[in-house]
Amino acid sequence: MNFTLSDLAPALPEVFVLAMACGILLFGALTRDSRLAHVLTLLTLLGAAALTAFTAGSGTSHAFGGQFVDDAMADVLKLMSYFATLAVVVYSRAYLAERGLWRGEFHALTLLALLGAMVMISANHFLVLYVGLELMSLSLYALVAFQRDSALATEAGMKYFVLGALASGLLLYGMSLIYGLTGTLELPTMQAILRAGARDSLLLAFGLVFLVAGLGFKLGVAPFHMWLPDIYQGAPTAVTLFLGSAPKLAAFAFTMRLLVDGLEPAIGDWQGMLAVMAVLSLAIGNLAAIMQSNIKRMLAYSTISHMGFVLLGVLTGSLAGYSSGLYYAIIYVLMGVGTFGLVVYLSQGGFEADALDDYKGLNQRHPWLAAIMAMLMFSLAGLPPFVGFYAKLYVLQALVGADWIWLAVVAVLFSLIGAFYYLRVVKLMYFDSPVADAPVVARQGGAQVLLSVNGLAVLVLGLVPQALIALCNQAMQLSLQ
Amino acid sequence: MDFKDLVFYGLAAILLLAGLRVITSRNPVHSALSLVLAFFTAAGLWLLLQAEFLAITLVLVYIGAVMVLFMFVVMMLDINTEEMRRGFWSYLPAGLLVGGLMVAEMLLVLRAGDWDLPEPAALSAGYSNTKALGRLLYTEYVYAFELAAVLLLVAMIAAIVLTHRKRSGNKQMQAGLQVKVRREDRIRLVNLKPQKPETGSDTDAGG
Amino acid sequence: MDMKTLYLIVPLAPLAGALVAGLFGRVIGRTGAHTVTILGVLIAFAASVLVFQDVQAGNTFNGPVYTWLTAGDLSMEVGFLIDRLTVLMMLVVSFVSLCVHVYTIGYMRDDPGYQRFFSYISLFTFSMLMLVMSNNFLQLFFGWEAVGLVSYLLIGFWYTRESAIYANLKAFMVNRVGDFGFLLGIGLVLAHTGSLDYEQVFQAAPGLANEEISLFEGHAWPLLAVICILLFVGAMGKSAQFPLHVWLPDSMEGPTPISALIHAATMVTAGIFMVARMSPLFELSDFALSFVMVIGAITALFMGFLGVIQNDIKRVVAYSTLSQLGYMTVALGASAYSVAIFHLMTHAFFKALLFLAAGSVIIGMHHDQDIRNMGGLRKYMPITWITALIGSLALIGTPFLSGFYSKDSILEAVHFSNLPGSGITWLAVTAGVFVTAFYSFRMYFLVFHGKERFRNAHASHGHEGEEVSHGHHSEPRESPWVVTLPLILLAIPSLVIGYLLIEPLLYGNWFGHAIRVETASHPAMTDMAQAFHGAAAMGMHALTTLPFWLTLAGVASAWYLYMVNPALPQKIRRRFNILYLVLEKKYGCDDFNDWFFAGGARLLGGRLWRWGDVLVIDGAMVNGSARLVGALAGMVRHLQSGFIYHYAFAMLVGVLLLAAWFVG
Amino acid sequence: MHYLILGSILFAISVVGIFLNRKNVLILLMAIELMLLAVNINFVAFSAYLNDMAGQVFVFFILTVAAAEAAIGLAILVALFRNLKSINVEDLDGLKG
Amino acid sequence: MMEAMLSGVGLLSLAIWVPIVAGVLILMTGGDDNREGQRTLALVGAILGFLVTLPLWAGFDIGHARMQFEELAPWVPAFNVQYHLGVDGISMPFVILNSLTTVLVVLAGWQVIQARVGQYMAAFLIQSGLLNGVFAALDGVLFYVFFEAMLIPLYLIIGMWGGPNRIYAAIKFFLYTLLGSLLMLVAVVYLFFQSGASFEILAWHRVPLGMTAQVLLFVAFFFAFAVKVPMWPVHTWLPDAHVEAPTGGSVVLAAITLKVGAYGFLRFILPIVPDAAHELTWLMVTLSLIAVVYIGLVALVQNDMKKLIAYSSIAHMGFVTLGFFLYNPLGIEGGLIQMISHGFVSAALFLCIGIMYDRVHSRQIADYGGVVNSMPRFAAFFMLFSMANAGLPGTSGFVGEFMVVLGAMQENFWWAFFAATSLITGAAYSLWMYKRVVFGKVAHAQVAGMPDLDSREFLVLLLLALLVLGMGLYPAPLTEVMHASVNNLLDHAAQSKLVY
Repeated sequence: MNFTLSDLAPALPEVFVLAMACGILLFGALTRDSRLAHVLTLLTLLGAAALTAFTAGSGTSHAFGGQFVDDAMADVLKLMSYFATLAVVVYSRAYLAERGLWRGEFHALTLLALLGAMVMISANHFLVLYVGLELMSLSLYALVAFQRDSALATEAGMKYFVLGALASGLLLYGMSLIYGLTGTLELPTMQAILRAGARDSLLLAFGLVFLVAGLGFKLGVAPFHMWLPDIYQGAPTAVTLFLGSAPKLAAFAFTMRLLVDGLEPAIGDWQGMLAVMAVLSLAIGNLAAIMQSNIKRMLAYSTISHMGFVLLGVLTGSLAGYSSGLYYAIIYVLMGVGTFGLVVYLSQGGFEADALDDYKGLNQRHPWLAAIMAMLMFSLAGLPPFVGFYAKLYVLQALVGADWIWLAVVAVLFSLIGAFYYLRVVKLMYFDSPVADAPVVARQGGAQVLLSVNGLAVLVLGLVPQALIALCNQAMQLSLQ
Repeated sequence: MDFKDLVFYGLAAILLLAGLRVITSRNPVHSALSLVLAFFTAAGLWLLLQAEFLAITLVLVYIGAVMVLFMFVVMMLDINTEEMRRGFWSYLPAGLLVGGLMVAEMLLVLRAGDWDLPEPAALSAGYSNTKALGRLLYTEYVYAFELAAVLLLVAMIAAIVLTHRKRSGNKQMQAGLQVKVRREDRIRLVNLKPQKPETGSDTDAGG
Repeated sequence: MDMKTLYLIVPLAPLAGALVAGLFGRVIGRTGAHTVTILGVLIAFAASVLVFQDVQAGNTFNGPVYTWLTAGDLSMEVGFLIDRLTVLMMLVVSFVSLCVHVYTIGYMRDDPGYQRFFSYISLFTFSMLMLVMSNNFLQLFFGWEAVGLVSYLLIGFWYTRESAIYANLKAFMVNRVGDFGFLLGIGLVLAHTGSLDYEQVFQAAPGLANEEISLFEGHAWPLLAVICILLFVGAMGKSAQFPLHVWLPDSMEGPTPISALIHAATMVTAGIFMVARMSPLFELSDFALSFVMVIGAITALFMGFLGVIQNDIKRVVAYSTLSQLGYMTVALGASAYSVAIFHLMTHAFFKALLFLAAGSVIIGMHHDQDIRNMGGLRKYMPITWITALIGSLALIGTPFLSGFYSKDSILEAVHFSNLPGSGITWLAVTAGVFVTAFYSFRMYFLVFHGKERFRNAHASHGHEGEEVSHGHHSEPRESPWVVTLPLILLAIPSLVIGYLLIEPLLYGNWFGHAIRVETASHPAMTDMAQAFHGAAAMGMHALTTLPFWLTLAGVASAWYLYMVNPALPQKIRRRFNILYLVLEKKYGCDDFNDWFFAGGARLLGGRLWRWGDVLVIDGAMVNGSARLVGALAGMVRHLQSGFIYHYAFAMLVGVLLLAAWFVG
Repeated sequence: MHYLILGSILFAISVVGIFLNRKNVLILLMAIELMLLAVNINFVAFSAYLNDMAGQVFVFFILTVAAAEAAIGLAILVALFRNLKSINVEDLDGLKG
Repeated sequence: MMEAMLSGVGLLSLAIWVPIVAGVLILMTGGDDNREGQRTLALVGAILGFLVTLPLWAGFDIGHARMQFEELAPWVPAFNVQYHLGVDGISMPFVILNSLTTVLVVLAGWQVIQARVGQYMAAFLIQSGLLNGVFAALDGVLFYVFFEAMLIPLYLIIGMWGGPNRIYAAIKFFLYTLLGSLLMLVAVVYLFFQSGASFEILAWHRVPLGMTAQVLLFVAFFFAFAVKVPMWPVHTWLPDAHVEAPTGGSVVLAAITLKVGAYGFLRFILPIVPDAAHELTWLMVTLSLIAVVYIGLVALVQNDMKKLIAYSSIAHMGFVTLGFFLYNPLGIEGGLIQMISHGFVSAALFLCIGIMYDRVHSRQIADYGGVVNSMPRFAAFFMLFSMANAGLPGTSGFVGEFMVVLGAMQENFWWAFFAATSLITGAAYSLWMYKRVVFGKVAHAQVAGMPDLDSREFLVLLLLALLVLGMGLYPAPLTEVMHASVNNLLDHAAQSKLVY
């Protein structure tokens, strides 16, 4: 079994990203010119986007003996990942520079983490999935601890690492059991085998528990969520920003690949597990977020609840459910990147704008940023006409369509609690007077423009949501064929 | 019960004991050494399963590299072991409960499991585990293999980024500069005009 | 001119006057204001006369002006019903109103709210005319409440006076209680007849005679009795019948002209008019009629008692009004609707006269209203004196004067009535005759005869220092002609109208179909008709009857007590202190209302608010759930201890539980 | 079959280890290594019984990844120790709530 | 292309988007250095927004119950959500009422608001557009979008320009109402599936539903709308919101947003779940009557004028819901009339209180007394509106109450009895407040110095006064507009969905 160069074509974006990452590392070692690394990173992302877009729409293609799959869902997720990463890089430039972290290594690690995410998105095989996961995770561990003289950052890195390793262990144990049960590591084959014959469902469920635990960790859903608030808070905000972008999309892909591409016949088993995790996430995420005084931490909890929503979509096991999950994940990343981007943007001159009180009276200090933040908050709360509403609507629709009405009711009730803390941010920005009157300095490098685009996208996609919804729907449909 | 079974049970017993030692030992160094023992026995077990290459790798990579790294860190970081062990026994019931439950559950499931596993087929004489593995790695699994390489690269970068630092107080010899040095750089000749001493306070300066 | 236009002119002319005076009062000035409003009322009066002639000629009208709204099959309209009952009311209203308008020029001369006042009384005239001309319940209710509104505005005309604004609120509220019943009555009418139009309702009414309504489980009541009593509750409010009479004495806080117009002559009689108008309904329910009669009797007698002890000149007249309204109500209960209307009319004249005379006295006394400070005024205010005497004589029922004919007819009607309760009613109203005579002449003597107490009274009466400077030392003088002219104008009908009209109105079937009496079951009117032999004969005959002697006795006792032996009242008062206190407290009605209804409502409202809204709903439910969420959040947050091993436990326990749940 | 039970017991031991050694991060890491070993035993056993090399390949990668992981983990540990002068888990509570 | 788009823009779209666009434009003019321009722009936007709604009245065909001025365009085909607008006799008056109120609100905030003028005006204009959207939407999701989106500007208005306790009030308001609407969202999605993948509200009117489903849907919709109305016992957000909101906010809140809830009852509950609605009529009637009686008494003891009017709003809205659940034309049209009238009257009363507040900076009744001495013109207007609030015939306040009481009497004597108590309580709280505030001697020095209405205030109040009187004297044009739609609604409500 040999592979030819044409086999490589679907994986061109991956190859490109890897090559560029190595290049940046090399240049970084030679010149120590961060600006070059920055520009190169941006070019990499744009180039990868071009490459992906180039191959998109040509239907599902495989590479590396079927271990790599490039389907419509992968294209959508990858494109979104590029853009999210692009935003991350642009937003965090000044922040990193002020802390002496704006170095080639950061860019390289970011790109490598992205590569890991891409590998996961396109994985069609347990092993590839695992390696991609670890590639991403290891890069992220390093990034979280990147600010190595910060006690909080290293503490976060340590926690992330220990728990991540534990999660890997659980995941692998699950994989080993399922491997033993089906005798294969290839996802499509696995699905075919499971579909063909009744395997021991008990064992399957047992393996699934471990598998689901592993991916629950990656998604950050309860009860495997506990790392998330600490890491979001402790990591440098620029890294937190990144954590909420491509890795979330990869985690979604991970879920889809494992549970749907590989183990869809076992839906009866994992559906219930996801339901439990989703409800717990909604409860814990929304409740704990109320009490926070640190915005990063608050948003971390909010992430947990949003991931619960994603699971709600997936667990329906229907096309609508999967695409709603995809849509939700994309929208969440859009909002998350915007929100954390704003936090990064406001963290100026060595000051960390991570306390909620730092947002008091933002409307008086900088109305436009406050408006962006407000739109993002309303969107996160799921209020129309912002795009977050459609994400929720889509998931609810999938739930009700699959007769999970009680889950839909639980979901909306917890979003009510969620609305409270989003509103509180708006309250701080609009109703309170500013504590510090330091003017907000305009950042260079297009951060403000991109931030504006990001904020407006939340509104515009809410006013004309059709395109993106249809895209997700179509992508999912094509991928599931 | 044939010889292979005997070996299996022996090794398994050692493995489990070593595992227990890892988690119960007072001293991290002992734990690490027990872990090494566990790896050794595991390698033995894998030999039983005719996975020679992996067994060797386990010994070489794990024991040779990873565990050494562990030992290094354990030694390097001066840890107050006594303080670390406080409360150990009070956690035991909870730990045993969870562990016991887990074992019970696993045994239940695994024993009840309908494993459709044949006995390992007899291998042909010319079979080389290493060769078979290698063939797979470079053909079917080349993608993952390449990725693993990237992974190692990440590990390198990370380790360097996180731990390598230029100490500001350090004095280093810079060989290149030493070689490149020229006479003019070493000595600066200054023309000093003869001066009369003025007030008393000024005379001390300058020297 | 088209008759319909003429009908429209009647109410709209005063309305136009009111609008002009009200909205552009500052522009047109005082003269402009009274000119335009008097003109409006004059037009209304003239038009009423024309209408009267038309109706005399036998024409009636019943039709809509415009459709107010439609809902489902129901069409609510604004329209006129012009028949003899209506036209009589139109004449009375516009005539008395005209007199009051003229009178006001003098009475309110110095008041800063001159234009406003004219605007209000014209507006009132409009409302009252709308009320009486209505051909349906909707418009009736409209006028009903509109007159209430104007009454409210006028009682509180001097809005800086605490007592005035208390009185107007009270008047409005008590009237609202009446309206509450009235509205329910209208609702029942609509619900069971499907229409609000008088004509249709009256046609449908006989069909309802045997229907019953079950308001409480297991108690079925005759439907019509319920309807009638509910409607009558409205009348009780407007016509100040016990126990909804409490507002009327207080309403004397308003300027005197409106006491004459609204609280004596017109508005308070709206209830009487309404019941007469509804006679086709009331005739079908003996129970309701009995109820009406007894309420009237109570009012007639007990309000008269209260008049005896009042010292405020206007309050005496006010209680007398209450008492007289009771008489009218009694007449209604006795099915003698025409008698009630007859008394309404005569009363309108002589009571307006008395009020205006009282107003004239008040002007003369520089707005001191305490009769104890008066005395001997006949020398100083001759015209007022004469007219007041005429009014008082008419009121007490001196034979041949107007009040005599109407009041005696009422007594007779009760006498002939065979409804339950008519016996006791007869006793009450007959006793009332004595009381009426007594308090009327008590006032008359104290004001116009005896010592001239006004010279040394300044220290004792209630005015505050601010007004002392303003001419108190001068002697009372006769009022200007604009004041006395209306007195004279009103004195004439007070003298003669009873004599002239009793025969056609009561026995000549003048009202025709406007009033329906079931003669078979309520024979009072027919019996009276048999006993009636002309007005003169009736007057002569009266000299031999009990009421006449009671009247005489009343006048005589007043003369004795207040002219001959002025110390005696004090002694009596001391002797019967408890009785006096009861009267002083007005039987405790006001206190009871203040304590039970006003206080009770506020107490209940406060409790509901503090316990219901603030404590239970907001405190326990709303903020409670917020607190619950907060507490839960605190607990959840506490789980996040910061220790890696806790996190790891959570994961492992999670796995364990998931496994336990889904495997097995 | 027996290998599976061995693996599961080993897995359980590592879990208990996590429960018992709450304070020392290093021993936590060793327990996780133990867990990975359990997984590896599973894979190798399955590979042998299924007569499928894929399991062994997987183990190969797990070993690789674990090595890389250990490197990073220990690097973070060192960085942490430099900041806190401790690797006691209970000192790692700057982030909580 | 451009031309096609322009010609495709309907009146309703204009009614929605003109104010919103104006609001966005104002936001783009920047901060407070441009106040005059922002105000003018706001007024122009509001008036334009009002003008475009007038043809709705003029061109309305009262002869049939079908939707008019319909606009239909695909919006989110993936969910089968359509941009479907249209009005019938029930919703059309509210579009106009809302647009008119916006003009008043802009005028009312002209001088009072000095901080962040642009944002203030923009919030109201955007709010206005969204509210028009609520009344015009014929698609379930579109309705929901407008229904919830309007919370945002109001939240900001209360929180930014409100009184001292504004934050509590704003958040309470928001969460309270959100609680209701979120359940409705589930219901909307459920109906989508029951109706064969359609979000058409009118299609839902014909969807057969079992009793359990109906009751559950009823509960979901009930929460959404009852909170908005607000019905007892989910009313407590309203007094707080009113008290803390700036005058304009109170006006919009009382005049329009409350109506949205009541409107929802007519558009959703009665026709979509008729059997459940019939089954639960006792509940609705009981709650409505509690609102009338209980809240009437509670209003009586309030010391804060705004709170008093807020409670009176709840009581008045009790009439509306009572009317709706009588299932006769008198009741429903009475309820609708009451809604519109309450829009005028409560708006006027809040404006009146605002006018006093601007001068004295207190809403406590005890801080006033004898206002008529210094502000006679104002006192006259205030009197009119207080009387209208008390339901005096000749004012608009009477019409609806009268109709509802008469309608209630056709169903049950005691319903009418308790409803009619508002005749007493309404007068009591309105006039007692009026007495204490306006009548009497001048009680405080600052009251003596209150200047009478300026021409802008006068104009606003005059307009409202004319509307109140006009509606009271000749309400027929309004009911004529409603007849066809109300009858159609009654047909729907009368038809059981269980037997399909």
